[in-house]
Amino acid sequence: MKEITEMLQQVAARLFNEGLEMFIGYESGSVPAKARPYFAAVQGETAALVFNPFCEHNLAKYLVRFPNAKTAVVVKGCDAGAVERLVKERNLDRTRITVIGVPCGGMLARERVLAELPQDGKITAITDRRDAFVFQTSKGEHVLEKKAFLLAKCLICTQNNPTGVDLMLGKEAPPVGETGKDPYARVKEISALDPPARAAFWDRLMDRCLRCYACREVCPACSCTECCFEQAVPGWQQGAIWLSKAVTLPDNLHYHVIRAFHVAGRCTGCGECERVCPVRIPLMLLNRKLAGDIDELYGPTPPDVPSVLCTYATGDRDEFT
Amino acid sequence: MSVNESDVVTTAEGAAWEPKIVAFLCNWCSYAGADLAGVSRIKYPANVRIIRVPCSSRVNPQFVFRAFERGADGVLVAGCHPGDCHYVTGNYYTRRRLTLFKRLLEYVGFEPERFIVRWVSASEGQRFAETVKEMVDGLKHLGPQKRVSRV
Amino acid sequence: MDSKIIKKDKLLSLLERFIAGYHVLAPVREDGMLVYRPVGIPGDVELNPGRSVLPPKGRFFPQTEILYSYRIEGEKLTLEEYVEEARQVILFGVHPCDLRSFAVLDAVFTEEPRDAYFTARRNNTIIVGVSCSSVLPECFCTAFGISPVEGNGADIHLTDIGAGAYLVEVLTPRGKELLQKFDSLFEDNVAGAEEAKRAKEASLIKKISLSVKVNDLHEKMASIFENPYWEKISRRCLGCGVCTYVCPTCHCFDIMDDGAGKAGERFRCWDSCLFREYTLHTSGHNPRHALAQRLRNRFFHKLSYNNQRYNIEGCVGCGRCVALCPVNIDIREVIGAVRGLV
Amino acid sequence: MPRIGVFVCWCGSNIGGVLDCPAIAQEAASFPGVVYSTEYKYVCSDPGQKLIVDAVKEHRLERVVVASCSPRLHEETFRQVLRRSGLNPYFFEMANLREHCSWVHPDTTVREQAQRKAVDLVRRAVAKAARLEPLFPGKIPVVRRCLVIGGGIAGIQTALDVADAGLEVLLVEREPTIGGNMVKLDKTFPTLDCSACISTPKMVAVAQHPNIRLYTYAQVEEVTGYIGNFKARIRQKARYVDHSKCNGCGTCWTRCPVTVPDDFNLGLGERGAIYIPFPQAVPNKPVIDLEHCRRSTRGKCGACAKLCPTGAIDYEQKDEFVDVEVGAIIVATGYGLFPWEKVYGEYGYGRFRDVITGLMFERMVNASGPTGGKIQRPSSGKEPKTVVFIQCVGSRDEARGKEYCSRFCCMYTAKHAHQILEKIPGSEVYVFYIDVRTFGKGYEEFYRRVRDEGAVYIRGRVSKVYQDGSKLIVRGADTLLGEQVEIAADMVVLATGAVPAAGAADVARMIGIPQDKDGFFQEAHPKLRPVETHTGGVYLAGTCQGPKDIPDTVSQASGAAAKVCGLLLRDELETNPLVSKVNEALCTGCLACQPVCPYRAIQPVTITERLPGQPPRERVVARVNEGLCQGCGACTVACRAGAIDLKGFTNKQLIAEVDALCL
Amino acid sequence: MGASNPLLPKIATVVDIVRETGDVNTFRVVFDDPEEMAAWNHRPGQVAFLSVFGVGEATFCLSSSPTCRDWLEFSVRRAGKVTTALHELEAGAKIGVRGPYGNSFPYEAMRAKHLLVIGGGIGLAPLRPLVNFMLAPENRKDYGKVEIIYGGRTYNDLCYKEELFRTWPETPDVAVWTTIDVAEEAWQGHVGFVPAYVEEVKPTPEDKFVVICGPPIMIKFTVKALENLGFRADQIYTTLEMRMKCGIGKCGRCNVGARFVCRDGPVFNLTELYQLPQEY
Repeated sequence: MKEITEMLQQVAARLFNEGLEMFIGYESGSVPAKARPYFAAVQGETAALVFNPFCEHNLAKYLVRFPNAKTAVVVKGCDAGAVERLVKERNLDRTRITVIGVPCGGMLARERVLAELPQDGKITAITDRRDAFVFQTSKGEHVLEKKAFLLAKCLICTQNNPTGVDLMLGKEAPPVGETGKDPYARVKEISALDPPARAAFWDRLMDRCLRCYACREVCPACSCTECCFEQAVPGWQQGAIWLSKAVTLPDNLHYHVIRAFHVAGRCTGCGECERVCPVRIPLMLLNRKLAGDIDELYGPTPPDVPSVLCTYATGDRDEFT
Repeated sequence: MSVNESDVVTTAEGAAWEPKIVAFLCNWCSYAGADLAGVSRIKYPANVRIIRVPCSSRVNPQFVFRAFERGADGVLVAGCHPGDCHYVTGNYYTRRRLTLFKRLLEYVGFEPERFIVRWVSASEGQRFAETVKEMVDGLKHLGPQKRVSRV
Repeated sequence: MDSKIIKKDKLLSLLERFIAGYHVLAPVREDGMLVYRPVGIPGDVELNPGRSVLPPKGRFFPQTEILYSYRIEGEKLTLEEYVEEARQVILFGVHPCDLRSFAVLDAVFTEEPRDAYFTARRNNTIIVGVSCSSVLPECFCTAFGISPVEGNGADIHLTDIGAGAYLVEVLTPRGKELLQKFDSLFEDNVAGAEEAKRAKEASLIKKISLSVKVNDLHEKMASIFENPYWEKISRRCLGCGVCTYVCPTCHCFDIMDDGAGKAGERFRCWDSCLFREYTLHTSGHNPRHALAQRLRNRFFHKLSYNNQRYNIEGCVGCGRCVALCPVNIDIREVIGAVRGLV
Repeated sequence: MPRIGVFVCWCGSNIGGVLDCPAIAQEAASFPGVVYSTEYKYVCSDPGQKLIVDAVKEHRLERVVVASCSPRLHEETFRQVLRRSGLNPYFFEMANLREHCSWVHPDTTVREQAQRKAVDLVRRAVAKAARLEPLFPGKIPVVRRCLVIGGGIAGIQTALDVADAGLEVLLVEREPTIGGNMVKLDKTFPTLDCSACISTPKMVAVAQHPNIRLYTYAQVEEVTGYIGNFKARIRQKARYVDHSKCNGCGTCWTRCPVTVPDDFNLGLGERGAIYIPFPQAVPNKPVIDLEHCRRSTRGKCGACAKLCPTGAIDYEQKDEFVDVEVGAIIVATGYGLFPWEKVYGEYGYGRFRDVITGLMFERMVNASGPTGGKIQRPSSGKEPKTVVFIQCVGSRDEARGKEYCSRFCCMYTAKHAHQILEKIPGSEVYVFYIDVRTFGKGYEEFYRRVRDEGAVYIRGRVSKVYQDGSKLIVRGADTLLGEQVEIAADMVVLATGAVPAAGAADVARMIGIPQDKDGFFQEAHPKLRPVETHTGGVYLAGTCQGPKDIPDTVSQASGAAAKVCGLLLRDELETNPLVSKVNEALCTGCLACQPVCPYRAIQPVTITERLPGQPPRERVVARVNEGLCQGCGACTVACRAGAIDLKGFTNKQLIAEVDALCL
Repeated sequence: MGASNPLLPKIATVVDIVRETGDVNTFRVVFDDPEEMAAWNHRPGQVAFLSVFGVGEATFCLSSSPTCRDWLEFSVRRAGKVTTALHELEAGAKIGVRGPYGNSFPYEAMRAKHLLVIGGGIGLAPLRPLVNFMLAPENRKDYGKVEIIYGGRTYNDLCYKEELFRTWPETPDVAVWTTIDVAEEAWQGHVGFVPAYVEEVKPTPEDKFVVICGPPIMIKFTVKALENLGFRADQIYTTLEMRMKCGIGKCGRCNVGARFVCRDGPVFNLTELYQLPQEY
C-alpha cells in the first residue's frame, strides 16, 4: 500500500506542476483504520495523500463541485463507472479531468478489523498479500484474511481494476471477489418470501430511515441539480409536491423505491448508499434487484443510450398482456 | 373468481368494504375503450376511478405510489397495445418502466394484484370491463391496502 | 437523594413492572445497532447499552409529529390539537451525555413561550439514566464536564457496580415516587457502592479521548468565523443530514401542511441546517447558499451560539456525529483546529 | 383558489336516469374552490351552453367543470363555450359521468356506489380545474407547399386537387412512372370503362401542371419538422438517362439487347434493361435497370448510348438528393398484394403456372398487356375453357391471412367472370366465395348480371388445387348444398387481398405516424377524421389507410386535398398548447428525455447560468420545440428531476387528481 | 395545551382585500373571537404568521398601526406557495393568525426625536405601522417631524397610495418624497433610484432616527448615502427577513450568528448588524 501511496503523491506533485488545480484523493481519518476524502489544492498539500484498504469512498461525485477547475481524481475499480456515468450525463467535462486509477485489493470492514487488532496498537503499515492484508502495528504483525475481513461488496467484486482511466498506478491487482458467488443470492431469498413476509422485511428497515438523504447525496447517479423530493422554491415545477417531508413508513418507502427506480440502469454498483446509511438499511438490495431484472429482461444497454429506460425493443418481454 | 361469504371485509360502519381502484388510462386507446364499455353498456364494478392521461408513458410511477399513499387499494395503468401507440412509441417506454416498477413494488412487499398494467385498445370495451372485474375480485381477496396508506 | 442497590435479576423484575404499568422506551439491539424502542419484554432491553444510533431526544421531540388538524365545514374552520397520551412513559437507559442533552433541549423548548408539545412529553416522562460501562473511541463527554457515571437530569440513575449489582440513585421526587411502589426489589445496603462508582468513573475517564479541551473555545470561535478552514473542511462534506439527525441537541424543525381541501394536518419534522433549502428564501436568495457556510453554522451553533444564547454548551460529546459521518468530519478535530486557530 | 363553477348534466335520462344529479351538484358545491354548482338536462345544448356563459359572468367564474359525457366527445365544444364567455378555453375540465358511470353502473343494486363514484369523478375534475393554467396556442408560419408521397390514383388525384387550388405540390413516386396499380387494370367495375383511358389523362395532367413538381423513381428518405414546416429529403435514384436531354423517342428501349421479366406486367411479359414501364408512362422517358444492363453485367454494350440521338444516356449518373420544405404531407403509398404463395399450400404455393392472381388476369386481359388482351393459360398459351375463381385469398382469414375484408375482390372477380364469359364463348366460370359483398353503387346489379350470364357461384372454401395432366383439379366444398365439389379447370384466378405497400413501415417510422395492427396507416378517427393522422399536417389518401375501391380512393384523395388546402391557405397556424416545457433551472442536461421523444422535439441548448457565489457557467439543458411536441408526456417521466412538465397534464394536476379520487 | 400552545393559530377572517400593486395585496384580518381581537397588541415592526390551511404558514410583518384596534393588516407580495394561496382568497375566507413576534422599532427611544423613513416597494409595509403609530392623534405630540422617502419601480409598484399621496402629505410636520425608477408618461414626480433621491433630499442627521426597508441593493446604497450625510450606524434601523417556521426561537433556521431574527429581530440597527455574520 505504501508503494501506491508514494506513487499517488508523486503523480499529484507532477500534475500540479502541469497546471492542476485540484487533486481529489484520500487521507488518513481522525480515528484508527479510517480514511477519508482529501482535497489537495496546491503542490504543498500532496503529502497527506494515502491509499489503503479503508479508502472505501467513491470520490467521483466530488468532481461535480469543481466545474471549472482542472481536477484529478483517484478511482478504484468500483468507482470508475461513476465518472463515466457523470460524464455521460453531462455533469462533467471529461477533458479537464485526470482520472487516476488505483488497483484495489478490496476494502476492509472497519469494525471487524478493529475488533481483531489490539485496542491500543497503532497501525504503522499495511501490505496486500493477495489473499490477506498484513497489518504492522506497534503491538506486532497481524494477518487479516480477505475472505473474513473484506466488505461484502468486495467479495462479489468483478471489477477491482478500474477501466477508462487516464493513468493507472501500480500493477494490476489480482481478482478479489470469490468466484462463483451469486451477487443476487440475497435478492433471490427476499423474492422467494411471500408478499406479507417481504413487506415485513422492508417495513422494519424502512421504518428506521431518517431521511437524512446521505444515500442520495453520496450517490453518483443522483446527480440532479435539485432532487424531485425537495424542490424547495415554490413555483418551480409548478408546485408539485411528490413526497411529504414527514418521516413516515409510506413516505420512506416512497422515497427509497423511487430513488432506486430513478437510478435503475444508472446505478454503478459502488455501494456508497449502503455504506453511508447511519441506520444500516441495506439499500443495495434495492439497486441489485433492479440491476438483476434489467439484466434478465433487457441485457446490456447500448453505449449511446442514456439508460435502459430511455430505449426499448419492440420484442421486450411483455408481462402485461 | 368469486368472493366467499367469509372473505367479505366490512368497514367499521358494517357496510361491505369495497376496494378503491385508481386507473390511469391513455386518452387514445384505453380511455376510449372505457368509453366504449359505456357506449356498449357493458357493466363492471363501480370501484374504479379513472384519470385521463395523454399516453400511458405520462404515468409517473410516483403517481402510482401516491395513490397507494392516499389509500387506494389498487392501481391500474392501461394504454394502447404495444405497437399501436398513438404517439408511436410511448407505450414501449411504459412497458419497460412499469415492468421494472411493478417487479420492484412486488419485491418490497406489494401483492401483485395491487398494481396492474393492461393494454386496452379503443375497441376493447369488454376487455376493460373484465380487467376491472378481475382487479376487484383480486383486491377483495386481499383486503384493504393499509400498508402505505397515510389516510 | 437516596441510594439503593438492585440485583440484575431484580432489575429485570423492575423492568417487568415498569412495562406493566407504563409505556417503556428502552434501548434494544436491532441489526447490530442500539435503538430506543417501546419494549414489552424485559429481556429485550440492553441494560448496559452503549451508544444508541439515534439519541433518545425523539421521545420529547419526535422526528415527525402532528401539531394539530384542521377541518373546514361550510363557513366554519376548526383546529384540533394533538394531545399527548395520558399514560406516563418511562424512558429507560439514558447515558449521561444524553441526559445532558435534555438540559440543552430544555433551554430551547421550555424558554418562554414554551413549546407545548415538548413540555407535555417532558412532563409525562420519567427518565431512568444509566452510567456508561464502556467508552467508544469517539466519546468525549468529559470535555463538557460530564461524568460518564453521573445521572444529572435523570429521575433515577443506575450504575453497574459489578457482581450483578446496580447502584440505584434516586434523584428526584418523581423518581422516588416511582420506586416506592417496588420497594421490595431493592437492597438498602449501599456500602462500597459509591467507591465502586468512583473507580468505574476513573477507569472510564482514562479511556476517553482527553485531548479535547474547550476552555478557551468561545473566544477563539469568534475570531475564526472568516477563515478558509470552513471551505476546506466543507469540501468533503456531503451536505446530508446525518450529523444533525443523530445529534442529541439538534432541535431544528420544519412545519408543513399535509392534506388537501377541507381537512388535513399540520405537522413538524426534524430539519437540518446542512440542507440547502433550510434557509432558502422564496425569492431564490439563500443567506447560507454555500455548503461551507452551512457547515460553519452548524459548528458555530454547537460550539458557540448555543452557549451565548442559553449559557449551556450545545455539544455533549456523545460522539455520534463523529462515528456516523460518512466522510469522517470530526467535531473534535474542528475544536482542535479552532483552538490552535487552524 | 380560483372560482370554480360546476355544471352537472343529466344527458336526459342517460345520466339523470341513474344518478341523482341534483345531489351531485349539491355535494360539488362544497368542494374547495367551487362557488357555483348546478345541474341541467342537456348542458351541451344551446340553452345549456348559455347557462355556462351566463354563470361565468354572474358568478365571476374562473374555471368551469362540466360533469357529463366523455371529454373525447364534447371537450372541444365546451372549450369554445369558455372562449365565448371570455375565459381561456383551457380553464375547462370534464367529469365523465355517462360513459364511465351511469351507462356502466345502471343497476339499482349498485346505485349508491355509482352515486359515490360520480361524486368522486366530479371531485377529481374540480381538483384539476383548480390547478389549471391558462394556455395559449403559439403561432407558426406555414410553408405553402405540399408533399405527396405515392403517385397512384390517390396521389395523382390529391396532387391535382391541391395544385388546382393554387398551391405548390411535390409528388414523389418510387417507380419510374406514376399511375400505380390503377393503370395496370383493364376495365373498372361496375361500369366497365377502360382504366387506362380514365387514368392516363390524369397522369398527363400531373406532368403538365404548372404547380406540380414530379419526382419519379425517387423516394422520401427523411422527414423532420412539424405541421406547416416540414423538411424532407428526396432521393432521386439514378436513372442513367438524363431526362433533361431525353426526348422520349423510344429508340433505345426498342433496341436494347437484354430481356428481363417485366414487373409492370407481373412477370407475364418482358422488357429491356432500358425501358419505360408501359407505353403511356409518365414521364414517357426511360430508365436503365443497371442490374440487368449488359454494359454493367458484361462490361460492354452501350447500344443505347450509341443510338441515343440526344446523348441523354449517362452511365455514371449518381443518386441525387433534394431537400425541400413543405407545409403538409399527404401519404398515398397504396397497397400491395397479399403474398399468398407463402401460406396457401392448397393453391400450390405458386408452383402451378396456371394459378394466377387477379392482377395478373388484369394484365392478361388488357389490350396493351403482354398477351395483347388474349386470355391464355400461362403454361401453354392456350385459351382456357374452364376457369375457377377463388375469393378471399388472404382476406378474411384470421388463421393464415388477414382478418379484414379487402373490399374490392368480390367485384373484380365478378368483372373477371364477366370478361371470361364474354371473351371465350362456351367457357365455364366457377367462383368459390365466402360471402359476396356488393355495397357500392351499381355493384349488386353488376353481380346479378354476371350470375345471369352463367357464372356459377359456389359458397365454400377450396381445400386443394392440384395438377392432373394439363388440368388443374380444384377440390372444394359447397356449403350450401353440403357436398364436395371437384372441378377440372384450365386456369385458377385467386382474388388475393390487399396489404399495405412494401415499405409502409419505413414510411410510418420516417414520418412518425402509427400503423394499425395490419400495417395500414392509422387515421386520427375512424369516422370523423378519416383522412387525418395523429401527426399534425400529415394526411392519408387511398389504400395506404385501408383497402378501398377506386371511387372511395379518389374521394379520400380529394378529401385529403381539401384538408391540405384548408391548412396551407392560412398564413399562420396555431400550435397545440398542450406541450412539454422544461424548467431549465432544474434540468441537469442529462438528456434522458431526448431519445424517448418520438417527434424529435427535444434538443440540447447551451445556457449561461448564474448562481449566487459562483461565476456564470455555461451548461447544456434540454429544450422542447413546441411545434414538434405532440404532448404525449413520455419525457416527463424520463426526467428524474421533474424538470419537464406537460402543460394541461402537469404533475401538480395529476397528483391533485389522485388525491381527490382517493379522498 | 389549549391557550398555552404558541404554535396554535387563532382563527380569523379576511374582511377586506386591497389591491396595492400588481402583486401586492393588503389583507385586513379580524379574529373570530372578539376577545382575541381585544387582547391583541403589537408593536411597530413586529411580525405574525398567517396560515392558509392545507397550504402552510408564513411570516409577514404587520402593516397596520398598533393604534388600530379593530383589525390587523398584512401586505403580501405574491411569490411563494403561501402567498399565492393568500392571493387566491376572497373576503370572508378563514385563515389562521399567530403572533405577534419579535422586537420592534425603538419607538420609546424615538420619543421627541424626528424620524426619517426610507422605503422601497413593499419595503414600506413594516415601516407603515411606525409612521401611523407616530401620526396617531394620541401619540403625535410625543414625536417630532416625520420625513418619508419612498420609491418604486413604477407608479403601479407604489403601495399605500392613499396615504402616500393624501393622508401623510396633508398631515402637519410630515414630508413625503416619492420617486419611481423609470420615467412614465403620467408621472409628474421625481424619477430615479431611492439612494440618489436621498442624496438629493439631503436629510439632516440631528435628533433623528432612520428606519429603512426595501430591496437589499437599495438598502446597501442608501446606507452609504446616509453615512455620507453624517448619519451614524446606531441611528439607522432596518428589518431583516429570514425564513422562519416557528417564530418563537425553537425551529432554528432564522439565526444570524447567535441571534434569532424571530426573537431578537427583525429590527436591528446597523451597529448591531455590522457585528453579525453576513448571513441574511
